[in-house]
Amino acid sequence: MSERTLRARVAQEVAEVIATRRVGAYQHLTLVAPGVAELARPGQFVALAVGGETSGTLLRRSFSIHKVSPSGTYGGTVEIVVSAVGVGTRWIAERAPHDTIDVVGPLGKAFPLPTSPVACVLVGGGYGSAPLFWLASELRERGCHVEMVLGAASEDRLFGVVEARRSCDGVTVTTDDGSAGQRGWVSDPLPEIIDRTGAGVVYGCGPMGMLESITRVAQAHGAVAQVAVEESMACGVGVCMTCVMPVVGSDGRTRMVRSCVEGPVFRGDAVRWDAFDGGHARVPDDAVGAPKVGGH
Amino acid sequence: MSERTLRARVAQEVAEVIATRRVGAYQHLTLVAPGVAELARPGQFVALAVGGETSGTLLRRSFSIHKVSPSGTYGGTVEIVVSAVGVGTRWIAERAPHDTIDVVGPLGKAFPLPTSPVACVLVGGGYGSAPLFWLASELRERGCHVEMVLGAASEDRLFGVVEARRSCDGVTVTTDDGSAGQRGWVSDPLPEIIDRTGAGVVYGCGPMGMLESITRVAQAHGAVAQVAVEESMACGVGVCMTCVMPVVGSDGRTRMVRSCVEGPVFRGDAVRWDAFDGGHARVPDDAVGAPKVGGH
Amino acid sequence: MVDLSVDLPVDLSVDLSVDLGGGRRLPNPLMTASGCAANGKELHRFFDVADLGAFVTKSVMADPRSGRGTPRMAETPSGMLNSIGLQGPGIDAFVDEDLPWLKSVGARVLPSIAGSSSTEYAHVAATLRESRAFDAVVGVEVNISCPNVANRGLVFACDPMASAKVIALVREQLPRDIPVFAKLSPDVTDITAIAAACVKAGADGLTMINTLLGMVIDTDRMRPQLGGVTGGLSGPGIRPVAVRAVWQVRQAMFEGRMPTVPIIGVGGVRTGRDALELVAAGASAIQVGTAVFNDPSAPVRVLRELGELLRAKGFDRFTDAVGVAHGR
Amino acid sequence: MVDLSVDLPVDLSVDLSVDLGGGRRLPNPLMTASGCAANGKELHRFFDVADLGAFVTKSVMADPRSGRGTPRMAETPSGMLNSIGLQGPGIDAFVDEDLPWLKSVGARVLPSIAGSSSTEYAHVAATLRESRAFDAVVGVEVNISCPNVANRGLVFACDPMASAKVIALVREQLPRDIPVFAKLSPDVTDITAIAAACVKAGADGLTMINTLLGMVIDTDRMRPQLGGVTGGLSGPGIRPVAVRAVWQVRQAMFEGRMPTVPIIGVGGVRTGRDALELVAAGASAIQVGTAVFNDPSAPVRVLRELGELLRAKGFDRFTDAVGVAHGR
Ligand SMILES: Cc1cc2nc3c(=O)[nH]c(=O)nc-3n(C[C@H](O)[C@H](O)[C@H](O)COP(=O)(O)OP(=O)(O)OC[C@H]3O[C@@H](n4cnc5c(N)ncnc54)[C@H](O)[C@@H]3O)c2cc1C
Ligand SMILES: Cc1cc2nc3c(=O)[nH]c(=O)nc-3n(C[C@H](O)[C@H](O)[C@H](O)COP(=O)(O)OP(=O)(O)OC[C@H]3O[C@@H](n4cnc5c(N)ncnc54)[C@H](O)[C@@H]3O)c2cc1C
Ligand SMILES: Cc1cc2nc3c(=O)[nH]c(=O)nc-3n(C[C@H](O)[C@H](O)[C@H](O)COP(=O)(O)O)c2cc1C
Ligand SMILES: Cc1cc2nc3c(=O)[nH]c(=O)nc-3n(C[C@H](O)[C@H](O)[C@H](O)COP(=O)(O)O)c2cc1C
Ligand code: FES
Ligand code: FES
Repeated sequence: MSERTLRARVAQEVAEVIATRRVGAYQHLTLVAPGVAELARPGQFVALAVGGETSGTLLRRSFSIHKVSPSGTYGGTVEIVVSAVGVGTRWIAERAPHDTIDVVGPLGKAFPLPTSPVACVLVGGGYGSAPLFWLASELRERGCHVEMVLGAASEDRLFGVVEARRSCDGVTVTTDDGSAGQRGWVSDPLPEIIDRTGAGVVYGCGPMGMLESITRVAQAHGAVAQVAVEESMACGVGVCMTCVMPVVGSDGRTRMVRSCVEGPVFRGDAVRWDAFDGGHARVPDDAVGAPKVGGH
Repeated sequence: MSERTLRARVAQEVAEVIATRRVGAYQHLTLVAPGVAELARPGQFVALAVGGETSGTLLRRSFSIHKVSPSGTYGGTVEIVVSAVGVGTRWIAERAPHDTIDVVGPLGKAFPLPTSPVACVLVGGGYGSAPLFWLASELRERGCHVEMVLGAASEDRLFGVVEARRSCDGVTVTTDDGSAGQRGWVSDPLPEIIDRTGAGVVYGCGPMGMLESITRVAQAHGAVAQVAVEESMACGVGVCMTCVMPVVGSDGRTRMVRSCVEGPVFRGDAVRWDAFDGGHARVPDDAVGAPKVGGH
Repeated sequence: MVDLSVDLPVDLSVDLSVDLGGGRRLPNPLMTASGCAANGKELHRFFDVADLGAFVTKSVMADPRSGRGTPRMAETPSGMLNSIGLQGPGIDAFVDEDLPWLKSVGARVLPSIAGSSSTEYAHVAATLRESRAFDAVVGVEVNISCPNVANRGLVFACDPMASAKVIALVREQLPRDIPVFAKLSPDVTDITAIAAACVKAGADGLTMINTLLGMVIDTDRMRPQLGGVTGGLSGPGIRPVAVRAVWQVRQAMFEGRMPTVPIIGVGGVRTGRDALELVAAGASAIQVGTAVFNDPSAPVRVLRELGELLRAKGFDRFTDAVGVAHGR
Repeated sequence: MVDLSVDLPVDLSVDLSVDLGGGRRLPNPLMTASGCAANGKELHRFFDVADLGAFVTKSVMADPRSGRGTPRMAETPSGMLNSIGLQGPGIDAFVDEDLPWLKSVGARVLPSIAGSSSTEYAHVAATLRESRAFDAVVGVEVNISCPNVANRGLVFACDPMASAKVIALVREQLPRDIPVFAKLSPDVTDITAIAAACVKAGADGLTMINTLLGMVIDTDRMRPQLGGVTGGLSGPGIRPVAVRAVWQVRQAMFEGRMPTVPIIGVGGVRTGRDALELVAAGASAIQVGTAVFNDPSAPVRVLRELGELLRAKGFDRFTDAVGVAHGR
């Protein structure tokens, strides 16, 4: 891991919720967090504490940063998009304006930006699209042609279709049930888009299975995939070693690397997709320090 | 314990907070809890769950019932007066209108009412006065002459002085620092009041030390003390045996009895005050089943 | 009594019944935990105690006991510490009053017995056997987590020999069709060794786990918060220890390292999901303890939730879910 | 780095320094817990790691280790379960990179070492001793809660003999002025026996406690949630077990059943009040582990809160509060 990443600055602040609204199946929150807002880059995330003084829920929950406004009426704000799936996300989604939440961020590595104005395709599954609009703007500022593919199980689980049309040069929508856009997966239209635009980079954010297929399609069509993963994290700041996954390093060797500090964005072709299986990730036998017979 | 008490009905309901306001050092909450309201009698208490889904605070907190309105715009309501001293009481005191709290009650035995219209003195220390106004009304309905003594460390910790003047035939106020009423303790004016009114019963609610001195004064002046105690309770419903204290039974023998079901109201002269010391209560050597040498 | 009939019975499409030995089938696997439900009357105000698979009573000893002084409890994160000191009426009052009352409301009873010597356990068991309401008894739970007066006050359950002796003596006192459950402490280096010793001595089943030995300091007074200095830690915070204990002992049975007997799981169960964890680890019945202090109707709520979960997962019979997490 | 200087230093009217042996005085008793703070760089973004009494590094073994597959954690009520499998760079990389970095920022370091055989422990200790940044080391913590490959995978800390052998070998490798701390597991029948065996074998101090063995079942998949099946339970939920362990061992020292050595308390500390509990029970230093995942600056916050509490209670010196709850 580079010295730079580790020494990257990070803020911890008690953020006031200044807006919260329902967007389809999600809750979109705006938090006053000037320290985070000032430092963040697209692809980074924040980790939020759950519950108040009586909380038995100790671990923070991670959310991609959807948008930052480094200054404004309230000071800098950070926006996130929350899918309420369990006790922590429910608590966060229920916060009302003026409630406070303890925020740590920005965390992790941002999406790397191309140094020349290549075409890019941004693929988001469900709330996975949240960090992509900001990325799209930055790419277009650099002169990149940007297209977006948004996919979800059904229309209510799509996020940001309108915003996508505003911030990109082309938008394709897929849903599993055909309730919006074309029926199918994001990987279906992807080959055509890469080929047509001559895209050099495909950025992806969404479930693991989707990231794997994006990587495969990108590779097959001559593009580099940059994917933001979502592993279970206890600390989010690099100290607990729970969020690891097998990734091939520049020396060609596989290591169990921390997705919170060396990710969440990885080159798709560096991820050992073969080791993932139903929510588990094995340690590949050829990984550095892999257990010998008997295991550890 | 009598069969009647145990079979007394009790409700468990998710109560909406419909009003909450600051009263001196306390928070006065009104909860919609028709089941509790219908059954409650003065001296009984409610046990409230703390925190929501994320709560690591498992045990309920107990509060004397200040007032009930068995029916009204919202259905029956129950009022309590909360002194925020720790994590649980802080959480409860912070609830806003429309928030909900899980309530179990009414619990414990009520103040026994005299069968003839004797004069009574009601003594409340701090928020301990909360259940006494309701008691005062019931006593006056039965033709009793009712006087009240309210005491606290300072003026802001007195509760219900105005209400007392409305519901009683005489009110005396004491504060430790003299910030309201006469400087001193509730036990100072008590002898004179008992003697003047010829009171047959002194009802007390407040800290243990106060209840002990009320008992002593009442005994010395020919009155019976009925005191509502406040022991640390894990369950409030009689199943855990944590809230016990040494009390002399009708057979003259001391037992460790549960203050949540056999109390919280006890005859003052039945309580083994000699066993209490700085928040601890010893098992008196003559108690039924007291440990032999070596202890259990 | 609060009318719970709208919420009950649990969905009938799942067969919740379970046989814990003695040839009696319990209608469902939910029980109270000893010491967390008194002897029935109190909770009967909240739900019908006969709706439970069995009602487990507070551990009873030979003589009346006052228990310890107070404070007897301290709240801890997601749990509590207690030191009651086995306050109780003694076995004679228990068989004269508590057991007949439980029988009168139709409850199936799993009395918990205790002693400070193995002969005291045997005496309590014998008194129980002779009692007029004994036909309400579906099994006896032996709480071997009491200090053994003969052995420097160490609890029986910390020593395989001492545990075995108690179990053997109790087993002798009771008819063969009354299963005996040894209730184990987690505070041991190897719980499978104690479990195996108890089964070898005649235990027909095991209850796991009792509380963990813990302590809280009152930082205002800078002294132990409990009158009894140390106490027993219980509640959701310890559930992972209970799941592990049940798993380890069930694993030992699967591997043939000890005979297979039913396990009653207890420790930190607050919801149907929590109960299912213990079941999947190998428990054939579930006790709800500390959660009752949070929600007096927790045992029947957990039963309902467990039934719903099993149905949602496609189980036809509760017993099919017992131990399924092994070998997955 | 976030500027914490407004909050620090702790009130100077309390002398927080403490001597844990080896003649070095630490400026204060607060430490990270092994495995909950990596090797320093990550937390240095939140506070100056040199502000701590000592920085305890992740247990390091001889060779690089990948650790276990995932999931490696499960959240539990007021705690968590982990099964990392001692992932790490190996001792050579540790002494080449991590230790020099910690030295460069002025941290006092308490490296934690591990092994799957006693000779591996000794090798790791020897490599440490030879390292160029060894002068940053103020002591060595020996994590004896690893599975002992020679002994059916049972952890060293469950057996007094195995523990003693490791400690004796490690002690031999290190200069006398480097105190050796044995880190004990609570998963034993009698922790005072293990503690005494370690001290007899040469441990200059004890760290208590490591995690409790626990398990969580994923009820969606009906299988163990962790890749490693069982894991270590930590966090506020287990604090009463840590307080009890420290109390029992300190009590054994007071009663002369073993020599008096400093105890480092760890387990569930989240606030200054929590730290004070362990101190009053007998701990001369405090480590903050899982609470760091909730609040990355927890160790310095706890230090500040502890200092404020001690002052409010009228203590002039931290060391005067150590063990005060005994005999009250
Ligand atoms: C880098 C990153 C970015 C994310 N961005 C978003 C986002 O923008 N919007 C959004 O809705 N969600 C996002 N997630 C997922 C979100 O963090 C989880 O849904 C959330 O932690 C679940 O918590 P819970 O208490 O609701 O669920 P529970 O299932 O009760 O959580 C139990 C434990 O498992 C962990 N956990 C469960 N699911 C996940 C998951 N999918 N990823 C990581 N940890 C998990 C929790 O953190 C917690 O420790 C992101 C996760 C990561 C790692
Ligand atoms: C019958 C009865 C009636 C009461 N009536 C009132 C009332 O009308 N208004 C009011 O403000 N308070 C009342 N109390 C006291 C109130 O229950 C406690 O202040 C409250 O439980 C403290 O909880 P906490 O989380 O804020 O404090 P913490 O100190 O954090 O509580 C920790 C634990 O100790 C217990 N505990 C602490 N202090 C007390 C106490 N004084 N009594 C019982 N348990 C305690 C708590 O229940 C909890 O389990 C009453 C108590 C009893 C038993
Ligand atoms: C207040 C209290 C009293 C208890 N008394 C007994 C007892 O008398 N006999 C016994 O075997 N277990 C007793 N226990 C232990 C419980 O039965 C149970 O094993 C333990 O609390 C773990 O389950 P839980 O987390 O669901 O409470 C008691 C527990 C508590 C909290
Ligand atoms: C994720 C994680 C990793 C840990 N790794 C180690 C380790 O490598 N060596 C060790 O001695 N203890 C390790 N521990 C145990 C802690 O150092 C500590 O003893 C335990 O977690 C109890 O303290 P806590 O409740 O403050 O976390 C680890 C704990 C956690 C949660
Ligand atoms: S989440 Fe802790 S190291 Fe990544
Ligand atoms: S509080 Fe549980 S018995 Fe009284």
